[in-house]
Amino acid sequence: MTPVLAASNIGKAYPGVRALHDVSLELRPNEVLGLIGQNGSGKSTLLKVLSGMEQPSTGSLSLRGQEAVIWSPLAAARLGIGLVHQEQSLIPNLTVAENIFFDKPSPHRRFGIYNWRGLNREAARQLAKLECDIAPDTRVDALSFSDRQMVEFAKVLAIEELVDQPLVILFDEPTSLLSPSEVDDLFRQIRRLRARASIVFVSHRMEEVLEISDRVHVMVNGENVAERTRDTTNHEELYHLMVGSRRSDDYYQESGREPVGASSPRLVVRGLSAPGRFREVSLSARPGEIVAVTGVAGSGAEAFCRAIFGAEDGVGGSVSVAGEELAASALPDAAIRAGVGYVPAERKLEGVIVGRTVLENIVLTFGPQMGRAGLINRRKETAHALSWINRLRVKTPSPVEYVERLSGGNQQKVSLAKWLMSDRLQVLILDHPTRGLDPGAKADLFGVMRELARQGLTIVFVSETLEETLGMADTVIVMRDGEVSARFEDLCLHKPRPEEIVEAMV
Amino acid sequence: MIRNLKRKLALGLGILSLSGPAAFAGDLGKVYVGVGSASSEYWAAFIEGAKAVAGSKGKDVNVIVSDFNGQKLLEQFGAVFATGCEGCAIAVDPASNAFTKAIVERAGDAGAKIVNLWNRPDDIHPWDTAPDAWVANISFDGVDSGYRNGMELCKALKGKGNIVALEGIPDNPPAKQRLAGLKKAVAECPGMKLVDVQVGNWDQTQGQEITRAWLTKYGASLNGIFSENDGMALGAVAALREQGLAGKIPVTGSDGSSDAMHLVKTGEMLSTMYIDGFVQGATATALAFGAITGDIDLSKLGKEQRDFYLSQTLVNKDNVDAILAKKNDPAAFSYDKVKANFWASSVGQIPAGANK
Amino acid sequence: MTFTQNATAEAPPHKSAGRLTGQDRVTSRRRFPLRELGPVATLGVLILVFSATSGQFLSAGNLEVILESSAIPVVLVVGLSFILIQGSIDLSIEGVMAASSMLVSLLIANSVTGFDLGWWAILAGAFLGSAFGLVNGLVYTMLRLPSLIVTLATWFVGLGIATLLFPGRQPQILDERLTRLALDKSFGVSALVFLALALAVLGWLVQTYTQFGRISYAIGRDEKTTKQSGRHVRLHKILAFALMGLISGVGGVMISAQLAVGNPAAGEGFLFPAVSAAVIGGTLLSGGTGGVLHSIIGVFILEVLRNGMIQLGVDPYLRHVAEGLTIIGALVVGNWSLRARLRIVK
Amino acid sequence: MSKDQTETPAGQGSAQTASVRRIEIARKLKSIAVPAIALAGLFSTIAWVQPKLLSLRALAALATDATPLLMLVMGSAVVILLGGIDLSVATMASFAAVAFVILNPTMGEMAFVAVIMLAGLVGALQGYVHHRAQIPSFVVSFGSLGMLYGVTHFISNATAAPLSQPSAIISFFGGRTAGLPNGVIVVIVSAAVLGILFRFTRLGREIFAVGASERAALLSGVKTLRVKVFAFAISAVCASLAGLLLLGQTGYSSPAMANNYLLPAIVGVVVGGTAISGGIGGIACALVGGLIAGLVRIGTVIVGLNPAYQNIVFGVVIVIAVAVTIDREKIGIIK
Repeated sequence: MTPVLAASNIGKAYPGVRALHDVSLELRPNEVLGLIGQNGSGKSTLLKVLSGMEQPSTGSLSLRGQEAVIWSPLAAARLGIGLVHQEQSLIPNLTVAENIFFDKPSPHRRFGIYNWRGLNREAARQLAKLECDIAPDTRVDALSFSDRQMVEFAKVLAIEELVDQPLVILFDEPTSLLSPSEVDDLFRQIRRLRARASIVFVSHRMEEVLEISDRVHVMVNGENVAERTRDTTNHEELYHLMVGSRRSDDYYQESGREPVGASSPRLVVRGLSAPGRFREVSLSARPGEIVAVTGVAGSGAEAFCRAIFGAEDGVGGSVSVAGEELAASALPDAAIRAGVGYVPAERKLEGVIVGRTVLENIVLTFGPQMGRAGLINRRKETAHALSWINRLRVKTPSPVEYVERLSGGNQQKVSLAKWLMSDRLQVLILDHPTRGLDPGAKADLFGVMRELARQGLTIVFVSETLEETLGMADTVIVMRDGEVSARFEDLCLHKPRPEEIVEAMV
Repeated sequence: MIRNLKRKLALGLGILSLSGPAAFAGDLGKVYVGVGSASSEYWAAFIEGAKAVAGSKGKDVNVIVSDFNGQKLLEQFGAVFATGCEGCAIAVDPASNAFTKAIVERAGDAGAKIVNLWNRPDDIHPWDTAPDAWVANISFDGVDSGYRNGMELCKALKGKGNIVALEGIPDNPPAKQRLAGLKKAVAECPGMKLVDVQVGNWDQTQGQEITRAWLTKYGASLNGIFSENDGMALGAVAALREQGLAGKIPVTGSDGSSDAMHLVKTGEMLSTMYIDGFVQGATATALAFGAITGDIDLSKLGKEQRDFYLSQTLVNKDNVDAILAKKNDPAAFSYDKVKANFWASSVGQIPAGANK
Repeated sequence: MTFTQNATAEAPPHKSAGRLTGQDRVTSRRRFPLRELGPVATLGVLILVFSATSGQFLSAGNLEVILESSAIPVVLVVGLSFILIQGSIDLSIEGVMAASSMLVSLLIANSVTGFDLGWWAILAGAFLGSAFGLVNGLVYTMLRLPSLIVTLATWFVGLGIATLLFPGRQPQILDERLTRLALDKSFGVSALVFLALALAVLGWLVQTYTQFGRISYAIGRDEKTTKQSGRHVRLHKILAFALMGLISGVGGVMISAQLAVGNPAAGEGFLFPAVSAAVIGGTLLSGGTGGVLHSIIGVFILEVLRNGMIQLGVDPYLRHVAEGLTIIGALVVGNWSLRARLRIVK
Repeated sequence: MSKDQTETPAGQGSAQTASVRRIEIARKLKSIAVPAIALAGLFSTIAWVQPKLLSLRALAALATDATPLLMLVMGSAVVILLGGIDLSVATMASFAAVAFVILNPTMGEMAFVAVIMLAGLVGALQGYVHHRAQIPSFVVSFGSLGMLYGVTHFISNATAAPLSQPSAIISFFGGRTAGLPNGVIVVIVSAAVLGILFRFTRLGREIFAVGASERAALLSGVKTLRVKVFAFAISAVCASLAGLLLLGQTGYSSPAMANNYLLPAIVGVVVGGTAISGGIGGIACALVGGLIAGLVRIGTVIVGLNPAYQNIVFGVVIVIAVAVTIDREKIGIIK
């Protein structure tokens, strides 16, 4: 049968970079095609080409058998192709309804005039498809993250009305920011959609790809290296194809684990509360302990971690680091002086300073300590920073490359190195440290975390997946609706079953 | 082309650190006039006057506009003087007292002869500052303008009523002088009270806005408006029109711009002080020429010849037509005609303290 | 813009990660255009203070005066709002007004030239304005220069053109039809006020119900995504500047009507108050925020302030001090509740 | 860790430190090159018409006139690098001149210190209010512009006043040493100080960090409040120096003497290639930009252009200048 969408020998080159090289793929009716690969392997670029955001440099596309040129997302929408963006494509200061129809024609927006009632009614219908009750005239910036994800999704589903042929829906890492329960919702939607759409599902979480897709394409360095069907492959093979090396059984380096030695707690949090976010959360962590705080989106886990670092408003309760009390009103710089470091989830917005160099990012916080009297000692701090760049294996053309030009994983390492520069770092807080990292980079990061813990650093982290939590943590704190719903200690002695944790989450 | 540039550069470098080819005394260099605005009736007339004299000696007039921004003017003349300006004739309004000294001294260093207009700080005079470059300072008597307009109001109000005053840009001497003149008049006219003074910065729109507010603030108790120039007076009249009060509440101005005089004619304005920019331009330029060509020996001039007021006429309903009809004929202002008596339209030395 | 700064005050990500409280859910900037009530409160307080301290302030007469003097600024900020919402800025207002004022007064029945084109002259003024705006928009988008610089340049070009047109003395406008716009009162205010009102309503409708208005917000907040969604960012930017130009031209006509002369300095002192009014009202230079109504509130804050100061007869110099203090004070108070440790304002 | 690093991690220690230095310098030069060329082009065009400009005397004279503007541009640049804007600089300059003239008789040379400190204080206050109350710097500085304007006119009774008793400092500002105008020396020294500030102090680096991404800077422990307070203080101090330089040229103070510097100052910063959105640019850029802005202002006169056309030409030249100087790559989306 003719494929719904076929790409033949697609190539895409940006100045200096070859993003795609001779990629071909066929998307058959009503199938889910998985697409995996490390970051920078060209997955996203391929989707951009398929969705009209980019034009291929070479090769051609054909839609339902005919040669097709997809000039713009608008054109794509008219042809029944929709893309669910990785980093969301919603415009925060517009309403939900506007966003849903932002990139497609709507009968309620004739001659540039809006008919709000119609638009909202229509939007409500789209949202209803997802059993989602967001008010269509809410401003998007008033929505929670997962709600925004739903809108993003509805935005694509709205294409259904535009075309009568079956749809093509492209998902660009849709799950990377969702909590397990939300992932399940999403998959339910996808299965529902299959009936009338063909789907391309991009992810680097192999579990998910294997779970949802019929066929899997593996991409490496902009090339399509392998095609597998679900029942002819498995984790290890895919991992091998993707990373080039066989996945080590000890992904989380648990071999080197022993119970955290009994010692006086270093980080003690008593009854920390922030109205509307979390209530009365306490925790105490010893040197070398890795604490995972977990919970579904909105459980308050992230907010709690930020609060420890002084990045939340209106926090009550007490935090003490190595015996030193932190004022509840203290700003991050106070926490930092007490020896706390924080690696935020929003890398580009909070983690690294876009527009400055890798070097500057690393030395920003602790570099000046190596100088005297407000002057900075460039030679010394540069040497230091370089040593960290090497130890963390930051892949960068040069230490003074602008940080935004690095891959996500390497940016993450930069925002980590910033803290490791400190000679008296006591506690390191990581918020979704592996978000958007490919398996290779993840493995690196876990290695580093392990190593730091071994050296006696206390680590608190909000993890991306349950697997990570169980793999990394000595102690797990589960939060639900802003309160601690369960604690599991000394995981290396007796690991809880995933079900126990999920149960506590929802 | 490039070669040409090279040559010019070489030429330039050749005369490195020289003050340019020295002209021997007597030749007229370029003529520069520094005016407040390129789009004002008074300054247009002034430039015409300067052109009349300069033209008669075959010189054309370079106009530099300060937009009432002395610092910009200083920079621009700085650029002119930088390359030396032997025998240049310069007539300039420094726009603010603060820049007068700097400009005349630099003119001196550059070898130019300069006549200053309007803005002379009280403590410096042509005879004590750059005496052989600063030919003269020519102005109009602001106190007199304020006084006579004030008395005109007094007359119109039959010696009794509340008046308000619109002040110009405060650090221009005329603004202070005209206000002082008004106060003098008020003193002599006991029934007339000056109830409020606001700064309108010579600006039509601001004059209008302030007058609007006054009208509501004082309502019927407001009997007269004294404006320090015609621009603000026009604004005041506009505001009065909105309330249908134009012509009912007398407004005075100063400068004698044609539109103000038309309003005097229609009765919407009471009076204005006519100052003849053309004559001022001609006189200033001629004096500078005289000093350059040697027709004038600066050391021999008396103070009243180097720091003086020009005559001005109060315009009211009676004489407005005559003055509107008045036309200055350039031919009558050739250098040789003016030189016959440079001080023809002077009304005497500026009294000490006038610019305080 | 110019002074474009990334003053985005978007909610910190961790906040949005929380589930919504019902009240959050229903709030919609579109339905409640003045969600931050800071400026409105400020205006209220000012009015209270002045009416308490000056007997005349609340008199019908004075309110009419405030409306009269607000007419032109309001018209200007209606246009300016769209520019600012898109995150650009237009400094050329004063230059354009000057040029337009001169052109109109020379083409309409006047005391200098022989022309008597009547309404056509007014159209010419508006047309000149939009021409300026179009040039602004084209240079800005095609050469990719900061709008700050482009419009600064056209500001001076406008002044230059006004100077070139200046015939040696201010042309008096003899055509009653124009001058009566400022003189004939109905309900105590002139036609100009009604014009301003009409334009304000129109502006609000455009901002709320048209693609141009909505996409302006999108551009101001996230230009890249807007472009990727297949929207014509350039076109809408050019439109905004053309509109602003048109409005500046109209402003020039209005000022000529009020003064009954063509004035090469017509626009003087309109730019900075207009921009500040917009910012004070909440239409920030960073783009994507505020709107026509916000800016208009800002205008009234400034006008009430100025008027009140004169009513109180404050010393002309200290008046500026008081105004400055009030502007800052007002924003401090109005903003206090919005403060958050990660909120970025530049 | 994943075994196959397709790229090798950044090479080896000390050898790199050198290469880092090299790259950084190369970048600096690149960023300054274009504006510098534009400046050269502009100047040679003017010198073509008026070759006499190439005499030392002429250059010195022009340089002197440029000094106040250059000081202002440098000051404004500091705040603009931060991503803010300071509208009060020009008025601050006038204020400084007036205040000095008033204080000089009683305080003598100490008046200089007093004025500088006063200015710094006002600037710091602006920074403090702007950051603590989280209101746009545009509004704060607009407000303080009004206040300074009022205060200056009030204390000077709105009149120009002579420097009643000679002041060594001011006459130094006005004078020359070895043919070189002292004003120029002052500017060069200040530029050097700011240059060092930006390259070798924590504050300097943090200003760039805040300009590039304030939130990330805050979460990296940068005391953003302190940074802003200092930046605005520096800007105000530069402004006051500009005012005193101008005073040195005129010998008189007047409440509005420097007020018209505001726009040229901003133009200067932008023409120099500094992004209005902050984080990109530097002092060298500011200096070159300031020179361009100043040159354009007087160029029309030197060329002897009919005044009616001067404004128009000024506008057009500025657009062209910026069109060639700004780095569209780095600034990204231009607003």
